[in-house]
Amino acid sequence: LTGCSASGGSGASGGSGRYVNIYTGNPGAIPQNFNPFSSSVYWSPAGAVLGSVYEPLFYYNTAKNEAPQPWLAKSFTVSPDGKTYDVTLRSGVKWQDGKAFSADDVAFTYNLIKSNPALNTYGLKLAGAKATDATHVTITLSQPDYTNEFPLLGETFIVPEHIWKSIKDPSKFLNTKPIGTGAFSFGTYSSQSFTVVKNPDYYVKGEPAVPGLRFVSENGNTGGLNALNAGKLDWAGIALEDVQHSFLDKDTKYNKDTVIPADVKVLIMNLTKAPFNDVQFRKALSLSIDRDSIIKQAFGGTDTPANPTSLLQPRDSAFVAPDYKGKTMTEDVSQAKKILADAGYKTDASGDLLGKNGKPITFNIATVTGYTDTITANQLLVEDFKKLGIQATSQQMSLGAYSTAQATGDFDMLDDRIATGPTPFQQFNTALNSDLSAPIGKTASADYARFSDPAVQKLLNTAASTNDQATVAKAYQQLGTYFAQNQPYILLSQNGAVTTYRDQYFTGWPTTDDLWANPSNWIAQNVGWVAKKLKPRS
Amino acid sequence: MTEPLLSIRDLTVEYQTADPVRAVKSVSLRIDQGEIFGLAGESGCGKSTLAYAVTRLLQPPAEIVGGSIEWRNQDGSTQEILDLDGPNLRAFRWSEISMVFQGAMNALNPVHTVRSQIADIFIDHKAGLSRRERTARAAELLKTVGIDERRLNSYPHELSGGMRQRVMIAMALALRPRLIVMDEPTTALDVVVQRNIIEQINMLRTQFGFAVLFITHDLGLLLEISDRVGVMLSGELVEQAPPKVLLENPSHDYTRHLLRSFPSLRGDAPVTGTRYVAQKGA
Amino acid sequence: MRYYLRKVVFYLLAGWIAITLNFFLPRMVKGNPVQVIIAKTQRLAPLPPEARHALELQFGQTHEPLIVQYVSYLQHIFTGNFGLSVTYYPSPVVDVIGQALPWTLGLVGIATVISYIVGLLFGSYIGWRRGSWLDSLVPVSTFLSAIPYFWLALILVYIFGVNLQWFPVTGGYDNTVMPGFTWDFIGSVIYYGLLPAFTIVLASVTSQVLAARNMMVSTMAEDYVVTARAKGLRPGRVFGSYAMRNALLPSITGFAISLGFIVNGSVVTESVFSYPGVGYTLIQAVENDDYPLMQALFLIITLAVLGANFVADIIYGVIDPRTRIAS
Amino acid sequence: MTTLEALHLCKEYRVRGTGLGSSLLRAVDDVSLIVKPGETVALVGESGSGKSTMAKMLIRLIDPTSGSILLDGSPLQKGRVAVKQYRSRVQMVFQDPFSSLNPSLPIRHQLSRPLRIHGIVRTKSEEERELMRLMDAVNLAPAKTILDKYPHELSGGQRQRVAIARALAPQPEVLIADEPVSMLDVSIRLEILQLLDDLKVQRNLAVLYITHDLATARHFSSQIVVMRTGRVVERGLSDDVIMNPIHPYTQLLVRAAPDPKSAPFVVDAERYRSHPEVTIGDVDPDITTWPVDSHWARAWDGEEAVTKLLGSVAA
Amino acid sequence: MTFSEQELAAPAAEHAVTAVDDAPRKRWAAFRNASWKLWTGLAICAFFVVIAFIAPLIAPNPNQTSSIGLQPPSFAHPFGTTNIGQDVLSQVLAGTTGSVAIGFIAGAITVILSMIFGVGGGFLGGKWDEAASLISNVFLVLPGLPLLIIVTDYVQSRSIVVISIVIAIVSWAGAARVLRAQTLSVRSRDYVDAARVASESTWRIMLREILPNLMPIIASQFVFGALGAILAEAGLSFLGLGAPGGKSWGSILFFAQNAQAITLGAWWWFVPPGLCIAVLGAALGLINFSIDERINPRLRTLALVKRASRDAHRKATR
Ligand SMILES: Nc1ncnc2c1ncn2[C@@H]1O[C@H](COP(=O)(O)OP(=O)(O)OP(=O)(O)O)[C@@H](O)[C@H]1O
Ligand SMILES: Nc1ncnc2c1ncn2[C@@H]1O[C@H](COP(=O)(O)OP(=O)(O)OP(=O)(O)O)[C@@H](O)[C@H]1O
Ligand SMILES: [Mg+2]
Ligand SMILES: [Mg+2]
Repeated sequence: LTGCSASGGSGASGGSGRYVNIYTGNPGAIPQNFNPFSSSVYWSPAGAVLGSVYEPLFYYNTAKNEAPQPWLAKSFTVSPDGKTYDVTLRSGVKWQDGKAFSADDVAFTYNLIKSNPALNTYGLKLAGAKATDATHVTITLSQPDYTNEFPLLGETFIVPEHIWKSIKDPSKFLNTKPIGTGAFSFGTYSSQSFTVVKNPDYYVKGEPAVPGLRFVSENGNTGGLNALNAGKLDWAGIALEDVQHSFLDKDTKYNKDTVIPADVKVLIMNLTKAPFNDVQFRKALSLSIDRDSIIKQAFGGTDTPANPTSLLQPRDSAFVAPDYKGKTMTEDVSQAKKILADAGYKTDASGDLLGKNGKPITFNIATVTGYTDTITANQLLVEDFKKLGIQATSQQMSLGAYSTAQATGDFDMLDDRIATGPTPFQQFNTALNSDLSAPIGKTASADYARFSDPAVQKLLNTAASTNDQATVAKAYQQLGTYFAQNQPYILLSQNGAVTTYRDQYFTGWPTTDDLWANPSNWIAQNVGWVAKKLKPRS
Repeated sequence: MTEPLLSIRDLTVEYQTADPVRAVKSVSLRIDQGEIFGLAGESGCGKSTLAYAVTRLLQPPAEIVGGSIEWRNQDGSTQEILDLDGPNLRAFRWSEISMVFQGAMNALNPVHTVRSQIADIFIDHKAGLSRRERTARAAELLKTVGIDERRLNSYPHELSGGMRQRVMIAMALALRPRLIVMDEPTTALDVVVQRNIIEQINMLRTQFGFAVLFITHDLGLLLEISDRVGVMLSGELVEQAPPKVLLENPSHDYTRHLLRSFPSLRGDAPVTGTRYVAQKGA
Repeated sequence: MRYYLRKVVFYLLAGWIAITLNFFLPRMVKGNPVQVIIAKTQRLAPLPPEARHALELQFGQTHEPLIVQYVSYLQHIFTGNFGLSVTYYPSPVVDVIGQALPWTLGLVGIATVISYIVGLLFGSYIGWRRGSWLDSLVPVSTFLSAIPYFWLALILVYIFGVNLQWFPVTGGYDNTVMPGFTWDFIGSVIYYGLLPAFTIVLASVTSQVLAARNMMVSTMAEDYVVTARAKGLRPGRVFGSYAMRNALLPSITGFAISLGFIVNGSVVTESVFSYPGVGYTLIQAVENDDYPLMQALFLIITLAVLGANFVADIIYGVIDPRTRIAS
Repeated sequence: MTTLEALHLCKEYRVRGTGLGSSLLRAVDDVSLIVKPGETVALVGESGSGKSTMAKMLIRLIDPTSGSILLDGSPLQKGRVAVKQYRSRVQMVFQDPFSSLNPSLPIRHQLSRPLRIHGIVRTKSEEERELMRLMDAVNLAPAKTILDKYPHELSGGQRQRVAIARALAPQPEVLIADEPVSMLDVSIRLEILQLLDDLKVQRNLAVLYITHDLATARHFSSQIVVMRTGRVVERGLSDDVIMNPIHPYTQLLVRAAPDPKSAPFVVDAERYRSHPEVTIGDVDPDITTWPVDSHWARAWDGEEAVTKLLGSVAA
Repeated sequence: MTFSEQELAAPAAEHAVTAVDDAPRKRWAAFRNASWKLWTGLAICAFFVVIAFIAPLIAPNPNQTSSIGLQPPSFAHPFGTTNIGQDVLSQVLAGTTGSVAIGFIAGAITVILSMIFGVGGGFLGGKWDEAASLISNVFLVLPGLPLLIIVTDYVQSRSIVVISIVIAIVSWAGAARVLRAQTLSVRSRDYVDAARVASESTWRIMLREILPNLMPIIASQFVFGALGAILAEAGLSFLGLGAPGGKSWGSILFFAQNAQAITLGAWWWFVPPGLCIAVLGAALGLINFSIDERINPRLRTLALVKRASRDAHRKATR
């Protein structure tokens, strides 16, 4: 049974036939493109097909530091040299077109990525994949890549060989009728919404419990919020200005939210420029910031104070050095002034702080046009820095210009984030790995601050090249301590990612207290993982 | 004395602008059946305003502030034109008094054919006529003024100035009115064309017996064609008399001044004897 | 011949200049789609450095010289091949626009037509009744026509959408209804379109009213209108056939041109109401440095405007006998 | 003093019709004129016959397609300086006093500019004196008040006097007056014409008087040249042409002009037979050799043309 | 929609222009007893201009934040506060400076460009005219708002000045066309020929003879350009494409919209800036309207005629 025949039209009427209405927070018209290898699909409203129709081998709950949960696969082992992954698959799985699923399909998928560099959006170092029997597959890498285990096993969606082998250029394939192994099969499509319907043959008994999902597109946060408040959405991932007032208070019975610290918000400074190359100056800047106000007024009150080590709390608290356990960053303007004075910074008659060159210190804090939270934060930062006698200017650029400035180092200070993976490795790596950086004027892939320190580089290499958890944990701890002492980036807060939902018709979402999964539904695999476990309210 | 067709008494018209202009001041005159009454006077003296008052075409800011205009009906009864209103006024217009404007170029609707503009009159005044009859009448009218009936389908811009003026005259004749007001009907035209049209008007008048209120500032022209001439000076009618009387014995200074101001073409010397000396030869 | 030749040459030239600008302008904008995707993604999830290569391959980023790109761009225009959209990769641009266009044409088009008809009729009537109490509507219209469109939209959304909840405030239709020729769907489209359409009409009707009134007043003093009144024609005929017909001739051109500008005008409209049309798509394209999509949208907008101007030229010739060729 | 000669002037305009293509319109077709000092030549003719075109060519606002203009026997020079010099000797009075004065500039400015440009005056006091003289010459009093006014504050007659004063400012020798009174009220026309005539006498000007009013043409000029559709159809001494019109078109003009003070003129296509003194030819005679006091009329193209032309005249 | 309207207005304006033959003095006289429309318009504009100048004094730091956000109007904050506790009144005052500056700069540039291309082309004629009208016709058909979006995106250092320039650049063409038509008409007036006959230089003819007579139209275009620019900038800012950091009424609306002021019921945040735009816009509209009335007196609205008294008067005099 394929999804095409299922009727989606009556879903709004409620009752047992009601679909879960989901807005993933990715705005805009829905492209009729469900290619699981296209990175623009992943981040588009169509991305929700991944995870609900297509499935990866494992589910990585990035909200918690825990072991991957079996999805299409049951378990895996890594060889000691880190180059070979032996994966045991489930048996009895069927493609939604009725064909049997086997290890060949998995091997095919990885080999497809290997032979089509355009599909390799995660930069996996694949050497090949082979099915050893119907339920076992061996994936080999060209070099150990422990830190990319999440994209390898958790973000690579397995496609059926019998369909994809005949496709000439899989990177340009629109895949308008996706066939996967997921709990939901594809239903109907329009540019404003599409549905997936319960897959009755799903291999986990009792899943899914809901008859289907409807993914709608809203054209932005306001639209999403209105629809949510009107009861037309059950689950929405939207950045809200003031969740309490704009959502929770509107219906105290059913309106709920789950907040997880998703990553850290930082100020990226151009470390090649004075005065940012001076650690004392950075410390002083950091001390001048009233983070409470920023969290409350700019970041909607859902952010949490960051640990000085930048390690996510509470997820990564195990890696925090004892000195910094439970610490947050505080505002202390007089201390900041003292640091500056000790470091030899002077102020002129009008109170402007002078740089080492004797000129008043001024710089731009840039962000992207339309990112209101950071724009607002920048306004607050400008006021904070003024207390030290620094004239900063809040600047907004188009995303294109911003990304170019960021990559080429053409900036003073950016208000941005450091994204994290299931472990802290990715966040340290993108922030501090000077190998990924580039000289000013050249395009850097990460480390936009142009940070460089051989000691840090060594720590990163240590963390990447071993699977020994103790060694890794020690490296993380050292990196965190380094981060806290040198402040190569100025931490603002931990980004509180809000997922809003209404449990009037369905129950079972991860809650702040019970994060059995990451509730952020703009990340494709979370949608499918959570949705198949939702239950209609009886 | 015959009964006057139209008698205007003490008519006063004002333009209610920022500083009000009294364009017509207590003018009294009468027009008899079938006569041509010529109205002369310099530019801006109120001639057109008077004509518009008679046809009740004045629009704000113009206001008739006093006087009366009496119209003698076919049956001999009289009718106050200023009291006409709504449908009565509409029915009165054109069927009793029609009008030919100065610029025929502008008086014809540029987007309709001649036929439809003439037909409109019949549609709204003689509801009974069929389409065919209307066209036939329109053709007949054009013939009366010497224009080929094929011109019915022409748009105004396809006609020459003289032809347009004649179309206007034809239109004015459509309902056989008893008075046609002509406000400078020939000013924009060549003298030769002007002469043609004047002659045409004269001819039609003998044929149909309507009276004409002929307005121009060309006193010479008026003296030639009118039965009686009135001279206006800044809103007042200063003199009215038959042309002969006026020419030989003008009573008002201004009339004398006007008479002096056009030399005779074929007369030996200009009328003014003051500074004017004709220079003959080199 | 010369006259028409000049016109045709002008339109061709204008078209070419516009097409060329369309090509170069987006390219002058800093940033490129790959960088944009990376920046967007990196805010949400770490992206390995190797990913850049995959993305460049996906987006078919070429490093050919501009002039070569320009020539192939021109070729593609004539073959209707606008490439693949970056924003909606790998959907063909033509499909993306094809999906958005009907919404824009439907909403903005119908609203424009309504606002023209209402505005012109009402404006003409005010002009016709000059001196009556209707004149006092003129300053009111001046005020209304100065209200920023989107602000009016916000206020209406606030009142009717958020407070009274009479109308939905975003989207083109109830997205729980599947599109198709069903009453459910059509009804939903109309219901969703009412508020935006009403806003467009309210915001733009006043300038039509003013324009029509002014033209009417000018026309009313024309001799042929006075003649028509002198002829004792019924007021309705004088109004319609003589005064309004002439007064509105210039607006017909304006109307045709504004139809061409529908797509242009839809940008703010659609962004306020999150309407799934061309304007919204354009904003998306700009945000994502989606050259192929931007170019195609510009091309459509420009050609629509050029075409509308051309049609206006022709219409004007047809409805105004003065410009007709005498045979 | 100066004689202005126009020899075989032609002017073709390219007209863009509403239809396809454009065509050439010969607005002036081989027209010659001589205007001598102290003499007025009248150029009359129907509307659109090319009178203004002649005037514009003579004042060098437009260039003739062919033919030549001689000033005191010497041909015209090209270039800005030459044109400026030419215009210090030849000036023009425009038809419409309401549009020939710039509404946004005071009279003083409009009169003093030509004085300055042509170097008539150099100092403020000279300028003042010259302005007074000009105002006096055109009988505008009180000069001081009028100089400070704007055109719209003056009556039509006063404006035309200012326009004449402006034309006189560079102290020209030839004056071209293109329908100088046709836009004025009848009552002031004569005054202006009289003024022009007086000036002509005082300053020994050569005047080209363009009009379609036959009566004033007759009384204010010594010669009349009648134009129709770009061609000269009749020329001669004023009295001869008016009292004795030969060409059917001239006859029509004479008949058409309202003249309540004398007996109506009767058109007769055969008139030329009874006036053997009138030279009749197919082409305009060569006026450089042509005797001053002779009367010439264009031979018409045959019976049909005459019938057509006279057809509109009621029998 | 603001854009297409602006472009549309061009033919209408072309139509309305009938005569400009009025001397400055008469104009001044008319100005003195001008209608209430002109005076109201000027008074409102003057008010906003004054605010624009003194805003930095009375609202020195509109970005000053405080810890209590989204307060409804109170004594301390007559227009309430934003989500980060900024005083809306101060923001509106500061926004006045931005919006007025945009209107003024863009209006001025529009006029300059339309003069160069309209008056220049129309006066010089020939090749110059062909070129100038080609350029303005092309600009006329280029879609304004999208172009604006692209160009503002291109210009990195978007300041209020830059935004105004860009707005003017995409919107001068309609004005130039009207001005060209009018120049052609003025150029063919006799007084221009008369000036030529007086051997005035070309420049002088253009500057002294022609330009002054185009003044009412130019003034009207300035006003119209300013109005259009204020609206266009508001639209751009609303889309998030305005001058970053630059305060204008449009940018306040942008922040309000993004902070979901509507959903949160914070009407005090988005009503005042919009109202300011509308009021200033209406004032400019009124000025424009009275200029139109000057140019074409027929357009004036009439006071109600006192029919009753007139009838009585007529009856009495009969
Ligand atoms: N609409 C108007 N508003 C104000 N005053 C007006 C109006 N129309 C005419 N007038 C004034 O009324 C007076 C008489 O005007 P009218 O048009 O009747 O003169 P006229 O004798 O017909 O002149 P002309 O020979 O130039 O046609 C003039 O002084 C004129 O200025
Ligand atoms: N710039 C031009 N381009 C084309 N044709 C023109 C131009 N100027 C004049 N004409 C034409 O040349 C002919 C002569 O015009 P001109 O103005 O010289 O006549 P006119 O005798 O002065 O007429 P009027 O008595 O009406 O002033 C007319 O047919 C006119 O249409
Ligand atoms: Mg009149
Ligand atoms: Mg002429």
